[in-house]
Order: sequence, then C-alpha cells, then structure tokens
Amino acid sequence: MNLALDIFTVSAVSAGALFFLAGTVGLLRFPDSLTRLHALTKVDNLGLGLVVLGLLPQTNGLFGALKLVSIWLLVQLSGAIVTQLIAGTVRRRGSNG
Amino acid sequence: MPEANVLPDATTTDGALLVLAIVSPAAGVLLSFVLGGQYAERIAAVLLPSGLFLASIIFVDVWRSGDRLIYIVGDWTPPLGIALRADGLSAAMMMTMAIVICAVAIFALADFGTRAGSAEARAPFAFWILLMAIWGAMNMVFLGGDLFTLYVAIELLTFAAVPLVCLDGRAETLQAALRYLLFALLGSILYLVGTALLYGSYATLDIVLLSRRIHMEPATLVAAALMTIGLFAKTALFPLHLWLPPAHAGAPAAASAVLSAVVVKGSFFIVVRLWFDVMPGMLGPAGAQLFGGLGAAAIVFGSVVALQQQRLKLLIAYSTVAQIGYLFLMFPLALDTVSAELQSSGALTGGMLQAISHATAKAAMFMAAGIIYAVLGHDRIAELGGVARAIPMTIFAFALGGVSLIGLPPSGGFLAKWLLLEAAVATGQWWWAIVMLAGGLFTSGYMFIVLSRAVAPSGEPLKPRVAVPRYQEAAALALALTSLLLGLVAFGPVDILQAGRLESMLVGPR
Amino acid sequence: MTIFAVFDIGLVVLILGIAVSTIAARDAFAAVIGFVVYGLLLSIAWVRLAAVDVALTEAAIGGGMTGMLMLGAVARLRFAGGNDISISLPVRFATAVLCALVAAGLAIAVLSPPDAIPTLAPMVMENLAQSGLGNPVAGVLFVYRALDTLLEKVVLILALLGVWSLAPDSVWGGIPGLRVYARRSSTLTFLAQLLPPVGIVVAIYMCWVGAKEPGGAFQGGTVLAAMWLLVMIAGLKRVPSIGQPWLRPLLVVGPVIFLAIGLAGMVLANAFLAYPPGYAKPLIVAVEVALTLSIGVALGLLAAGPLEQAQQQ
Amino acid sequence: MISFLLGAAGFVLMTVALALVVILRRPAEVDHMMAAQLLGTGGGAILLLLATATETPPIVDVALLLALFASFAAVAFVRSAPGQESEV
Repeated sequence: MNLALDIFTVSAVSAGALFFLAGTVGLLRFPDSLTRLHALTKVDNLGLGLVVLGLLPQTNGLFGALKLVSIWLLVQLSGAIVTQLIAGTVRRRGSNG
Repeated sequence: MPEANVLPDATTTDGALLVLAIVSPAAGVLLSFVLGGQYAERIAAVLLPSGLFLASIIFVDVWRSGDRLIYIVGDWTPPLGIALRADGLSAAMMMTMAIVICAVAIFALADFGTRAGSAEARAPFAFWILLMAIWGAMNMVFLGGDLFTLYVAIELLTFAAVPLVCLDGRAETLQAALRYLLFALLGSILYLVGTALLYGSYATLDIVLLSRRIHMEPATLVAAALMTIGLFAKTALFPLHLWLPPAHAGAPAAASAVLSAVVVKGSFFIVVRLWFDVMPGMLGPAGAQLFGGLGAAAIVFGSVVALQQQRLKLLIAYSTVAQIGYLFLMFPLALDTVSAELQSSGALTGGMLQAISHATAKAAMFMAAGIIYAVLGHDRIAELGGVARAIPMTIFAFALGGVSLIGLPPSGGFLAKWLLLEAAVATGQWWWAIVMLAGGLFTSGYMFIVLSRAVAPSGEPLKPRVAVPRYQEAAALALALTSLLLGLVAFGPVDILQAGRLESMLVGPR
Repeated sequence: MTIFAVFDIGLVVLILGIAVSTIAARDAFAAVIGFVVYGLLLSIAWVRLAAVDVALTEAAIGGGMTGMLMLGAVARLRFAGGNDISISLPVRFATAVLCALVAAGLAIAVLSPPDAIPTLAPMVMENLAQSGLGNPVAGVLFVYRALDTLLEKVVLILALLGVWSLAPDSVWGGIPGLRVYARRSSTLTFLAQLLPPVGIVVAIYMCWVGAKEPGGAFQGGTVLAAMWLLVMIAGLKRVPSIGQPWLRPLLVVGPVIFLAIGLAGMVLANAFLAYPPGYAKPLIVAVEVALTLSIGVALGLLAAGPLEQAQQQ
Repeated sequence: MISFLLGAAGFVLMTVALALVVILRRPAEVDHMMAAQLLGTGGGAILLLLATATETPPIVDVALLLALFASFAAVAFVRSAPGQESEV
C-alpha cells in the first residue's frame, strides 16, 4: 500500500515537473505575449496541480490535504485573472507596450 | 572573564519610574492619535510637564544614591529579556531633554496652538504627537540597556523627526525631509546589521553582558564599524552632515529647535554607549584620533560655511554641524594612554556637558530665529537692522545662546570646553586644544556678524509684522539662561555624570 | 545532503542573478518587478534557512505590499512625467563604493565565525513552556522582548502620520490618493469579490497559528491589508477618509491593548509586560488579534498613500 | 523519497529560473508582469515539495501566501502599467 502510494507520488510529481518544463519551453518559443500567457498560466497550473496531487498521499491529516488543494485552487483563480488582466492590457496597447 | 563575580541585574526601588518615562509618551501618542487634533495639545500639556517632573525625580534619585536605577521588563533578566538602566549620563540627558522639550512646547503654543472647538488641522495634530514621540524615543535611548531596544528607539526617533522637517508643506522642505529620511534609514540599517553581527558572535545584546563578553575579532570590528557609521550619519557628523542644514533650516522654528537640540543627541548618545560602555577597549589610539579628526573637520568646515551664510536659520544649522564636532573631541581625550581604554574621565564629563549646553543654547537660538522671522517676514542677515530694538528680549536670548556656544564663562559651554582643554593638556594632545580655540574664534565671528547687524539702527522704526507673544520670547530666554548658568553646576551635581558608570560596578579583576 | 547543497547553490545563483539584473535595470518598472521577484525568491531562501516566520513575512511584504507601493510610485512618476531623474555619477560611484564596503565587511564577518557559535535558542525553548506558546518566535516577540514589539507598533503609527502629514492643509481629514482601477473591469470585480473571503480566512489562520507555529499578527495583518487594498482598487469599496470615526480606533487598538495588558502586569504579575501565571497564552492571543487588525489597517493606509481629495460631505 | 522530492524541487527551480531569465529579458512590460504569477505556481510547487521532503508543514503556509499574493501583484502591475492613466 505504502509502496503503491509512493509510486503514485513519484509519477504524479514527475509529470508535474515535466509540465513546468513544457511551460518554460513555451515561454521560450511562443511568438507573442498572448500565446506566452497560455504557457505561463495553463501549463504551469497543470504542473502545480499534478505536484499537489502527487503530494496528497504524503500529507498527514485532512487539514493538510485541504490546504494543498486550496493552494492549487487559489493559483488557478489567480492564473485566470492574471491572464485576463494582462491580455486586456495587451489588447489596449499592442503586444510590445 | 569575571562574569560570575557580578550580581545579575535586579529591579531597583523606583525602577518603575523608568517604565513610566517610556510608556507615558507612547500612551500620549496613541491617545492623541485616536482622540484627534482637538485633544493632542491638551494631552501634551499634561504629559510634558509630568515628564519633566519624572525626569527630575530620576535625576535626584541617581544623584543621591550615586547608583543606577534598573528595571527588568517582563521579569525576564538579560540576556533573554530587556533591562532598562538609568545611570548618571542617562539621568542628566533625560533632565536636559525634558527641559528643552517643555520650553519648545511653550514656544510652539503660538504656532501650533489649537483653539477649543476648532476643527482638527494637519500641522498641530502632527506636531504635538511627534513631539511626544520624540520625548519617548529620547527617554528610550537614554534608558535602553539593550542594543536592539536602542535600535527601536532610533527608529522611533527617525519617524518622529522626519515629518517635523516638512510640517509647513513647502516643496523644498519636502525634498530636505526626503534627504534626511534617506540618511536616517541608511543609518538605521547599518546599525541593525551591526547588532545582528554582535548577536551572532555573543548571543546577547544587553550592554552589560556584552561589555564583559566582547573581544577583538573580525566580526566584532565590522559590527562596530557599521554601527558607528550608521550612527554618524544620523548624528550628521562631517562628512555625513549633508542632510542637516536644509532639514534644520527649513523646518518650522519649534521643530528646528527640537531637531537641532534634541534629535541629533539621540544617535550621539548611542555612540557614547557603544564605545564607552560596550567596548571601551576597542577604539584604540588610531580610532580615537579618527573620531577626533572628524570632529575637528566638522568644527572647521561647519564654522567656515556658517560664516558665509546669508540667512540666519542656515547659519544656525551650520553652527550645529560645527558644534556636533566638539562632541567627538572627547574620544581621543578620554582615551587612557596606558590601558588604551576609553575612561569615564573629565573628558567624558566635558563632552556630555557640551551636548547638554548645546541642546539648551541651540534650542534658544532657533526659537529666537523663529521670532525674528515672524517679526521681519524674512531671516536675511544683512537686513536685520533695527530688530534688536523691536524685540530686545529675543536678541538677548540669541546672544546668550551664542555666549554658550563660544564658551565664555560662566556658561555650560565654557565648563565643557574647560574640561576638554584640561584633558587635552593632561594627555599632551595640544592639537585638539588648538582646534577648540579656533572653533571658539569662528563662533565669535559669526555671532558678531549677526549681533552687529541686529543692533545696527535701521532707517525708519521697524514695524513688526505680527505681535510676538511674550511667552515665546520668555521660553527662548529661559533656555538661553539655563545654558548660560549651566557652568555653575561645577559647584553642584556635575559629578552625576559619573554616577553608576560600568567601571565602578565591576567587582573583581577586569 | 548533496541534493540540498545543489538546490541551495542553484537558488543562491538565481537570487544573485535577479539582484544584479534589478540593479542594472534602466527602467524603473523593470527594476521594481525584479525587486518583487527577488523578494519572492528570498522567501524560498528563508525557508531553506529554517526561518519560516521570516519566509512568511517576506512572502507577504516582499511579494505583496512592497510591489504595490513601488509600482504605485512608478505610476505616479510616469503620470508626473518625471521618470528620468538622473543621479549624478559621483553619487552613483559613492553608493557603489559604500555597498561594496558593506558587502566586504559582512563577508569578512560571516566567513570568520567565532570558534563556538553561542546562541540563546536553548534558553528560549526552556522557558517557553511557562507561557504556553509553541512558537519560539512568538515567545521572543511577546514574552521576552515584548517592549520592543510594542514600540515597533508605535513606529508604524508614526510612519502613517508622516505619510498623512505630507498632504496640503486643505485636504486634511480627506481621502488618501490610492490609484484605483479606473475602468470598470468585470475580471477585477470578480477577483475582488472572490479573493478577500479567502484572504480573511488565511489572515485569521495566520494570526491563530502564530502562537504555536510560524505565523502571527504581522503576517496576518499584511494579508488583511492586501485584501482591503484589492477591494478598494477594484472600486467595490471607497477609500475611506481619515476622518472616519472607526478608522483611528482600529489603528491603535492593538498597541493600546498591548500596553494595557503590559501595565496590568505591573499589578497582577511581577513586572511591566509580565503575564500572570496561566494567563500568558490567552492574553498573547488577544494581543495578536488586536494587533492583526491594527497592522492591517495601518499597512493598507500606508500603501494608499498621502491624502489627495478633501472629504465630500 | 526525500531525495526524489528534493530533486523535483530542484528541477522546478531550474525551469522557473530559465523562465525568469526569458521573461525579464523581453522588452515588453506585459511579459514582465508574468513574473509574479510564475513564482506563484513554480515557487508554490517548490515550497510544497520542500515541505514534504523536509517534513516541515509550516512551509505549506508560505506557499499559501505566495498563491494568495500571485494575483495581487498582477493587479498592482496592471494598475500601474502605462496606458492606464490615459483612460482615467
């Protein structure tokens, strides 16, 4: 049981780390600010989500798990908002402002 | 180290007075803030005189017993907790500052008074709160027995002093205040880094414990250097004085008096604590000569620039730069040549007396300058003619302040310089004597320029723009007289400055 | 152990890189963002130094409030068209020399540690049980060195008074000139409706947990301040005038209760700022709650800046 | 397990560092605005991994604050970005 959980953690966290790498590659390669926003918020949020998922079995108690999930939810929220705000700025001023 | 030979600190009878001296201004600040401008002045009117009363009880207590008052805050003895200690230096400085602050408060009634029933106004509300905060911060500087508590004290002092500079809201004073803030914060940070290093090396910041544990090592030297530079910046010792003239000259008169007489003495007092109490053996002959050299440079530079000023308030501000220099001459003069330690000798007494007499004299002079400005509508020295006839009492106060700055008998400045000269002769350091005498000549020079203009007759009789309240002139004169008669303490409690010094507290071999 | 070392070295290199790029940035906006990033990275560094309390403070102050303040300053400069204040070469040079000297001094001090590194930590822990607290940092702040903590809060109020006193006389009692988001934005409104409830819960949690684990009044207060600012920036609540009757009592309630409990200690316990046996923890929690409120309001108003408009009747 | 989590934290730190270099080197200010969000996600992940690896639950609270402040910083950025005042 313990081993299974550990394997789950390792695989989920590894997947999360890979998404972070993908996000960075996206930032590096995407041509303009709007597409780069996708790389930053969507991909990285997925990465964080996988890391949180992977760490859930390692936490002790419901409260700790709840806190982890709420961190992810908060980042989701702020990712969505930040994307909107920055995209709005880009639209008003052009992408090189 | 003879740590075991010394009894741990314990709260002495009357120790609670020390708590009161710090807590009542803090309570006054909080209360005034919440009750608003209509009450700030009245709260100050109650608290400031009781502060003077409190300081005099502590003064008499220390003088009579010849020993320190101690209070252990929270019942936790150092190194875990904080001790408040009042030795002779603290008591004398507390007393002086209480007198100056009370006189400034009386003076300020004219400019920052609030009539009953009027709406809250910005400047009076801020002024009274800041004045109480400065009083509390100074008490904390004098009583704090812990280097971090002293850090909190100088933070309090900075944040109370800087807004005073730009209280009248002109753009150029705002710039001066910002420059002051920059220097003061830089000084705070350097001081804080130094305390962190000391804590890392000795696991205590208590002044008494630290003085027994401290020894020469790189980290300690770096800490001492950083703290000293930080405090020099706050004290405006040459060449870190750049912020002082615009700030002190631009502030309203009552604020200038507090800033020049009181605030710069706070960081200076911590320099004294640091080098005389915490590490008397670390400064060494070279360091002491460096301190003295900076002081001498300040005297020469400040005086020469003061001589060239066109405006009275700037002249007085540059005179402060010069007079601060005198305070640092006591370091080479207090250094014992045999043990290479700073000794609480006549030079220390002279230096502290210089701080005290400068505080009273300079406050009186800034107040006088404020009255002159109010009467003439300007403070251009060349156009002072006839003012001595219009407000003789004020000009007299200004002249008496000058007498103390020059160091003529029987003023406090005379006694201070006498003690310093005596030490210079005794230790064979004649060059400091020359600097002091030259400084006296310079001071006489700029005092002569101002006074000769002021007594010169004007073409037509001078019409004062405003009627100056008598109590304003009286406050300035009272402080000037205090400074003049301070020399008479030679027959009285001058030995209080030696009361409760650390050396006399130590049992066993050092 | 080696993985720790590799991680730490990587972190340090990154922090140094960000620091250099922040200093080298020619544009104020870029420099501020570099500084915010630097603060956020520092909070990870504090975690690695086992100073979680400091990490929390750095995350809240460095990540939230400092960025807020400095970006506000950048915006003001732009608005006033004064972004090109040039600093003369000698001043730059003197600054560089001073910084280099301080850095060299610190390097000497840190690289030559004393033979035995003395510490008060065991003593702090030993005596902590008496107070019923579990967090040694709270013990230092509210038990051993309560005087310093109390007076630091007075400093905060003085700083606010200093900011207020910058205003012209005509607007005294008026409204701080916080730059609010001018265009009605549904996104921002949404955020300002959703985040503050979460933030308030976090603030209460921070304040509560401070007694036994890292956290406390300062971190909680900073979160409160940030949430309040968010609501004001989004335009959901107006910036209050400083004449509001609730405002000043809230600002001083923390220090006043702290002071009152301290004075009561002179009578009910052995000394000023000593707690009666058995009551230490509840009293400290009460002080922390009050301080959280005061710090929140004070930081919020500090970030809101000097007064700009007179109060509308 | 501990070394795996630490390794993962180090890996994420590396990607964050790389992303920061990219973001901060671009001339457009909108790109700079992404930096705080990046540390909200990446920094959060690093801290959570550290918390579990070193068995120090309070570190999770630091991540919580980073997450909370990630959007807050963006609000401040947008408010101060040039172009705002032209519409005031």
